[in-house]
Amino acid sequence: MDKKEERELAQRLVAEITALAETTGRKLRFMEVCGTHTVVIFRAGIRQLLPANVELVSGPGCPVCVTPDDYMDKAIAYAQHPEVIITTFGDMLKVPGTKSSLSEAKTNGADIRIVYSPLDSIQIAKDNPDKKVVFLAVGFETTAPTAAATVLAAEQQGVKNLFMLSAQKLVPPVMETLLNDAQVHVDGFILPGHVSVVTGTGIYEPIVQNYHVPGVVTGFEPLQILRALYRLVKQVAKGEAKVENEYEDVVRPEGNPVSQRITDTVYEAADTGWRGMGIVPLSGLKMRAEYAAFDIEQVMPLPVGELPPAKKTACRCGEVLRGIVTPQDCPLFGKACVPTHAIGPCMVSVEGVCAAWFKYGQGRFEYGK
Amino acid sequence: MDKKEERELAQRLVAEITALAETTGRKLRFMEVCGTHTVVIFRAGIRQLLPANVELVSGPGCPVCVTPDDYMDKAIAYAQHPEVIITTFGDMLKVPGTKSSLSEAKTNGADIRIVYSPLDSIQIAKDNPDKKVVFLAVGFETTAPTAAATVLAAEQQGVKNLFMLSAQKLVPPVMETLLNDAQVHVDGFILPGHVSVVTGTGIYEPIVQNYHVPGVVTGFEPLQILRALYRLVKQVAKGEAKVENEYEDVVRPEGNPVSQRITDTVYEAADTGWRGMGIVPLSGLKMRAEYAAFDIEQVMPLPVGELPPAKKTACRCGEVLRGIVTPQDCPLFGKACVPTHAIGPCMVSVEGVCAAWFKYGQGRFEYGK
Amino acid sequence: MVSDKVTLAHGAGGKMSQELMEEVILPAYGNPLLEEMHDGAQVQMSGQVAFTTDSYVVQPLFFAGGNIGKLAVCGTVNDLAMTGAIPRYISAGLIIEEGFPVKDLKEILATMRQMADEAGIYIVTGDTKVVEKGKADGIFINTAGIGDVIRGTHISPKNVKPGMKVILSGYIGDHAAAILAGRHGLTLPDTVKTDCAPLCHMTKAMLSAVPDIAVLRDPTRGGVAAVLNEIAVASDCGILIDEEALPIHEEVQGVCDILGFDPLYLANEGKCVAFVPADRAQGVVDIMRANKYGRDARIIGEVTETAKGQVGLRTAIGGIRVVDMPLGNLVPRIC
Amino acid sequence: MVSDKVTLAHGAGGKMSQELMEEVILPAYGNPLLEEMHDGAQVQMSGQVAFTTDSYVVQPLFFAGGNIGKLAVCGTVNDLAMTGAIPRYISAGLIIEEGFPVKDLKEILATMRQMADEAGIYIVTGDTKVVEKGKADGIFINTAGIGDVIRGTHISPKNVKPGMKVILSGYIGDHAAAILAGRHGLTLPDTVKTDCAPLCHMTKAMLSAVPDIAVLRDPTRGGVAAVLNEIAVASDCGILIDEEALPIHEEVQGVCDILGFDPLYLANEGKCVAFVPADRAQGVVDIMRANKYGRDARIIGEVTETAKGQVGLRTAIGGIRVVDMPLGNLVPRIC
Amino acid sequence: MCLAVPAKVLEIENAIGKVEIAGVSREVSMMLLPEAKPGDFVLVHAGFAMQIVDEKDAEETNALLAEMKGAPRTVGAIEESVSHG
Amino acid sequence: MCLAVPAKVLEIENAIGKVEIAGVSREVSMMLLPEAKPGDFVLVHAGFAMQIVDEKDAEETNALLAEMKGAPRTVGAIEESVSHG
Ligand code: SF4
Ligand code: SF4
Ligand SMILES: [Mg+2]
Ligand SMILES: [Mg+2]
Ligand SMILES: [Mg+2]
Ligand SMILES: [Mg+2]
Ligand SMILES: [Mg+2]
Ligand SMILES: [Mg+2]
Ligand SMILES: [Mg+2]
Ligand SMILES: [Mg+2]
Ligand SMILES: [Mg+2]
Ligand SMILES: [Mg+2]
Repeated sequence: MDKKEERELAQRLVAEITALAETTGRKLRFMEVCGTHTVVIFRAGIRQLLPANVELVSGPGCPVCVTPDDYMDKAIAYAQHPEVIITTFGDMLKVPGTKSSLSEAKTNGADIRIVYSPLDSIQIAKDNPDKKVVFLAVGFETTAPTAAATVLAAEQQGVKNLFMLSAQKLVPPVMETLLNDAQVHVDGFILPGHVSVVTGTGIYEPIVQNYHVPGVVTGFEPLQILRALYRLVKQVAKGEAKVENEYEDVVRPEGNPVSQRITDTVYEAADTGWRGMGIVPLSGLKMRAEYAAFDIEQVMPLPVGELPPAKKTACRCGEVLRGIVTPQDCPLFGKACVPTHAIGPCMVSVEGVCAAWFKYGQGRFEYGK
Repeated sequence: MDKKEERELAQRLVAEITALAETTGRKLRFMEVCGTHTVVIFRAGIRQLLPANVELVSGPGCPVCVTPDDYMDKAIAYAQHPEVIITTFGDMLKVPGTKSSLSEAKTNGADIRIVYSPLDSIQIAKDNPDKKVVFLAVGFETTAPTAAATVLAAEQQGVKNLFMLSAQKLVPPVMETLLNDAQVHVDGFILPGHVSVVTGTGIYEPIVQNYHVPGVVTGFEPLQILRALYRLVKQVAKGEAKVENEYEDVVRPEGNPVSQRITDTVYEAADTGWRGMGIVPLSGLKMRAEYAAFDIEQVMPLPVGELPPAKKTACRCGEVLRGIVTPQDCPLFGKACVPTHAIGPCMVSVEGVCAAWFKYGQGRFEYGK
Repeated sequence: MVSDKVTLAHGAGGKMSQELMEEVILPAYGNPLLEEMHDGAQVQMSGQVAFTTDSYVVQPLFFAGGNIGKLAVCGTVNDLAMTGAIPRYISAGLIIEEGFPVKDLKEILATMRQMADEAGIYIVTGDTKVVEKGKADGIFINTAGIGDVIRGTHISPKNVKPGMKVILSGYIGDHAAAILAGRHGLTLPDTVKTDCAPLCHMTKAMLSAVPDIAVLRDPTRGGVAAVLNEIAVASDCGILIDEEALPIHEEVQGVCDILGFDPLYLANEGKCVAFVPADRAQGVVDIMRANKYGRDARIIGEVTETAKGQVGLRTAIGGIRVVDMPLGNLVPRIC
Repeated sequence: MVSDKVTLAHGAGGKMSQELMEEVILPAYGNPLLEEMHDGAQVQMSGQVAFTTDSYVVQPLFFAGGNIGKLAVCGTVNDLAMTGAIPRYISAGLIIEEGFPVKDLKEILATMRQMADEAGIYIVTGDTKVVEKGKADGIFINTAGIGDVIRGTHISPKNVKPGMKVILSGYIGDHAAAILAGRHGLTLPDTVKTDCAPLCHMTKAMLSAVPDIAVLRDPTRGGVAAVLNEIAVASDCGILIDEEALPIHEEVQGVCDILGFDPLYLANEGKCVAFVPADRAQGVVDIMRANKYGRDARIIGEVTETAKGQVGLRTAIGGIRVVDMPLGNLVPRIC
Repeated sequence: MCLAVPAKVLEIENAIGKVEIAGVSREVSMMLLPEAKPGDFVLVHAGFAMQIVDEKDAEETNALLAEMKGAPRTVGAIEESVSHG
Repeated sequence: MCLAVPAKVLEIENAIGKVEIAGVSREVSMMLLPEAKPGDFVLVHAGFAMQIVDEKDAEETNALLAEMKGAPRTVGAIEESVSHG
């Protein structure tokens, strides 16, 4: 398909979505769970192409955004320890904790290295035998096996100074939490493509069935998203609720069993806190007792009282992440809270909903109106 | 005395020296043992003022110059150790060892700090608890008590990561060695003023008596040196040999007993090597067994084979230091060997004889001919 | 006589400094106007003079297609060119970390000379400082430059008006890709290298033919996105560009996909963006295409009345999104 | 909106850079010619133009009587003045280490502005780079400057001839003493501080009255010794100075005695050495003395036919010794 | 959520694969995808190969187009076209 | 050999003396010279006070001058003047 054909197909899909949505006679709300989908939707200008009665809301699929303050505070406290080198994905650098951020700690001299892969931490650990290298293991089902594999590789190579500070999260439990939330209304889910690469499509079936809400797994091309939306509108129009897969070239029904097994070797499910949603039962991963030697919190617990008390701001990230309010409903959006001086993580992360709204001009941009 | 009076007195002294020297009917050779005297003699242009038959030769009184290669090699080897911080007087920085210098090690990343006082090393040790701080303890009787006092202060303050790499030297034994050397001819000594502040004047008596060679302790003003020369010429003219003191305002016959005692607490006399003179019996200081915990060579001996084998160059420092040849007799002087690219330590040290000859233009300068 | 590493003494203003000057620096820069140990150079100028400076702190110092010295000369040459001037003379201030290999220094200086020759300028005055090990990052280079403003031109964002075309001289992001790839374990094919080049001959041809070019700008730090945003704000107009018109090498897009970067934000060191009245736009493109550094020049968008102070991009599938100012430095992301 | 520390993002060319520029840098430098976010400034010049650059890497950044910003402006102003020019415009290239306090930056920039005002120049173009923590030493500043060469003057060591007098504008070593004292635990009385000052008004007066001044030189790194040696070599003459004529503050001599330095090798930042035909020498001294930075000007020696390329010093007791080029950097000695 | 890109496997040694994405090559771990072979396209995330990517199916797009063809603006029509296609 | 300078002791506390040399002050250790008191001049080497400096004796110079006076160019004459002085 050349670009022209792509554009024509996109126009065609938009026309179909518009027509189908009209037949429902009501406003439809679809949630993209994955932050990468959020960004593509904004970057490609998809919202502007959709009819007024098809609304897209963003969900809790930005790993940076859902990571609560206390994790950031812990990460910062470890970063400030003279014996620690932090390795992290670039995403985490500016996420605010209660009082500070990793970026600020780095400016003040903390040794924080940005890595492309958790595996890079192993080489850093080897190069710095007198330091403790702590990888900030955040992410969803896609990323968890990479951290787990890194632990196994370190173990195999006899590297004893590499540790994890883990805050991995799982998608299905939080989807259920949202569906149980009376404030949240969703007519269907654009399901996360890369999470599904690892998990497979089966994990969404119970939710889709129990709550009778359509779900379509898809990829990250604008056309793939339009195709998923077409399928969702169609299911709604037909009164159906099933899991469809518009990303069949990489998403298999069974996912990636090796990844699942490796994650399972190192981690086990545990209750964990999500920003704005509190503790969600069995929605996170914690290191198994067998791997305690790689868990920085067990090897070198932070002294009690080292973490600052929780702060109060007008930031509505918690609600934004549940799709209850849009960034524009936040009194700080675009005023006190802008990407250069973000107040909440939703404005910090590239995938953050507030950042996407701001960056791609939602509510402040004249073109395309 | 104002400057004019000083100049007149200087002229007067020169006249007397010239007259007295003439009465001896022969060439007179006086040795200034102390390198600081050497520098003052050159800086003040004293050689040019003296009559042709009064020759000044420089002795082994530059602590940097007499320090043999193997000490420098050791210092460099310690400097290269990642756990070591070297503290040193600035003088040592460029002294060549067999293959390299501290300056070169520093350029390549060794942590070498220049201090004004050995005591500064204590603060550096406190600031770097995970490092071993090694002070390069070189110098003569004047400097030895400052290193010894630093050891005692570190002990008292419980500082356990400060160490000495000691190569202190004593003046009287090497004077005797020179006098026993058939190649060396000296009609009298300008005795080191600041060494004498610590030792007192008595230590020179046996030498002056036994070898019937005059000696005058003096200070570091050009006039003081001229006065000492006047006294020396006068002793020769009269056939006398005694110790005189032209630096009575700070040099007491008994010296500084506290300094002597403190040196004696930490150090004991030992045979030691001098550049160009080999091992001179009991001419150096080594740390007493009680202070072995402060001796880096005992605490962390260098692995055998870490020192390079001795090198051979045409450098005649050894003879220069004994006053047997002048720098101009060295084939490298002013050609391959210049202060920016020194071959021997006598060209490196500010007090080095070759450096003084070169810097102050001896043999290459048109003024004053 | 100079050793194989730069030492503190080489920067202390004495004999060693002199040796470094005489054996390394003067032979590299050598030209009739170069101040020899004086306090400054004297040159003949007259009329409107452009004056600019930049410091270069790139890491790694050597990268595919160039080194810090190439950047230091081309960057300042290009800044002069972008103000509408013909670059004439530049200065070179070196800040060197103790222990820096003299061999590398020589290579950097040789590249500077080569670029100066290509640009038709002289390095006429300089300065060398050496700082202690650990107090710099190998070498930093500052260059300042002066040039003669081409008569009849008046480059200013205030001259940008709705309807003008935005021209880009070629493929974007090559320089940043060459720099960033190695830093993150990516290997690029030999064909991808810094685009660093002196653009002054091309801009001179452009301005001589079309003096009413409103603005020239080299999209360095912050990339095309930064330049467009600055001009949108300064001119109080909107700018709308076309995603499909942007020339991006496949490999550069690959680096962006892997590390999560947007090519619009990647630095270029041999590109320029021109704002040109619509009726002269194709003529300017043709002139640029005749120059080796403008072979892939094209119109990428236009200035609009609406969306004042903002930059929009028409996406491949027909949507429009904001292209915002870059926020900070680029770090690789997983999300 | 700018935070209290400088961050990498402030140097990345995006929004944060813009904020630093708008909230910190422009307010400090602010003048009608200052390029605002452009690639360079445009200024009017004509005739013979002097062009110079220097980088400043001093530690500590703040010292008795000044800071690095004061040096950065005065140093370049003085280099222009020494070439016989009236300084007009300078550039400012900042290389800042991540984490540097914005408060200190503001103070440094304010000092730069103040010195520029005193010198009668404008800071018209600049650049700011931020490097990672540990990759620099707080802040480095490069300035480059341009100025109009005063008509009828021709400063060159080649004009130095035997019989000319050597004039020094005042006390030597104050700057180095102020910098070095603190580094080695010495406390100076308040009266001893850097001599850093813009000398351009004084040199303008000197050159206007006596255009045949052969050489002006500011004895910075390497001190008076370096300057005299350079000129002795370049002019192929000898230079003989008189120890007793050298003005040295007692405290500066004290610092030298303690640390084993020679004041002839200490850096000055507000002094000049002039080589003047004998019959005009007293006239030049008188003009200098009328200026606040030349109040202690005096003749310190003369140019000789003998001892070509060498510098001699007549000692207080009547001997003569060589004053050699400095070798490297000054370190305290015990011997 | 999880950036990932498709890349071609050039070679594999000791569970380290050299992969190429648009001419850009990198080493990635094959630990999570032991079944991949040189020549395969794989999806890469955070330095790991995560899944084999099937050849893009042109038929798939044709099916979609067919599904939408002749179904202008009504659900029924689309349904129909699907059942026809 | 051993650079040393005379300095005036301003104050002493815990064997640390504050000394002044030509207006320049520094802390030095008094460990090697416990007998020194504020007001004394001391010789300082490598951060330690080493000895008390006596007041410069003008008489000393006068004695030397006397020793040399009236003794033009002969040893005998100088000798004489000394024995006279
Ligand atoms: S705009 Fe900022 S403060 Fe408001 S919800 Fe978003 S991140 Fe929080
Ligand atoms: S001139 Fe150099 S090589 Fe010769 S004796 Fe002196 S130091 Fe050694
Ligand atoms: Mg995903
Ligand atoms: Mg002595
Ligand atoms: Mg100068
Ligand atoms: Mg610039
Ligand atoms: Mg630039
Ligand atoms: Mg300079
Ligand atoms: Mg530019
Ligand atoms: Mg200069
Ligand atoms: Mg200068
Ligand atoms: Mg710039």
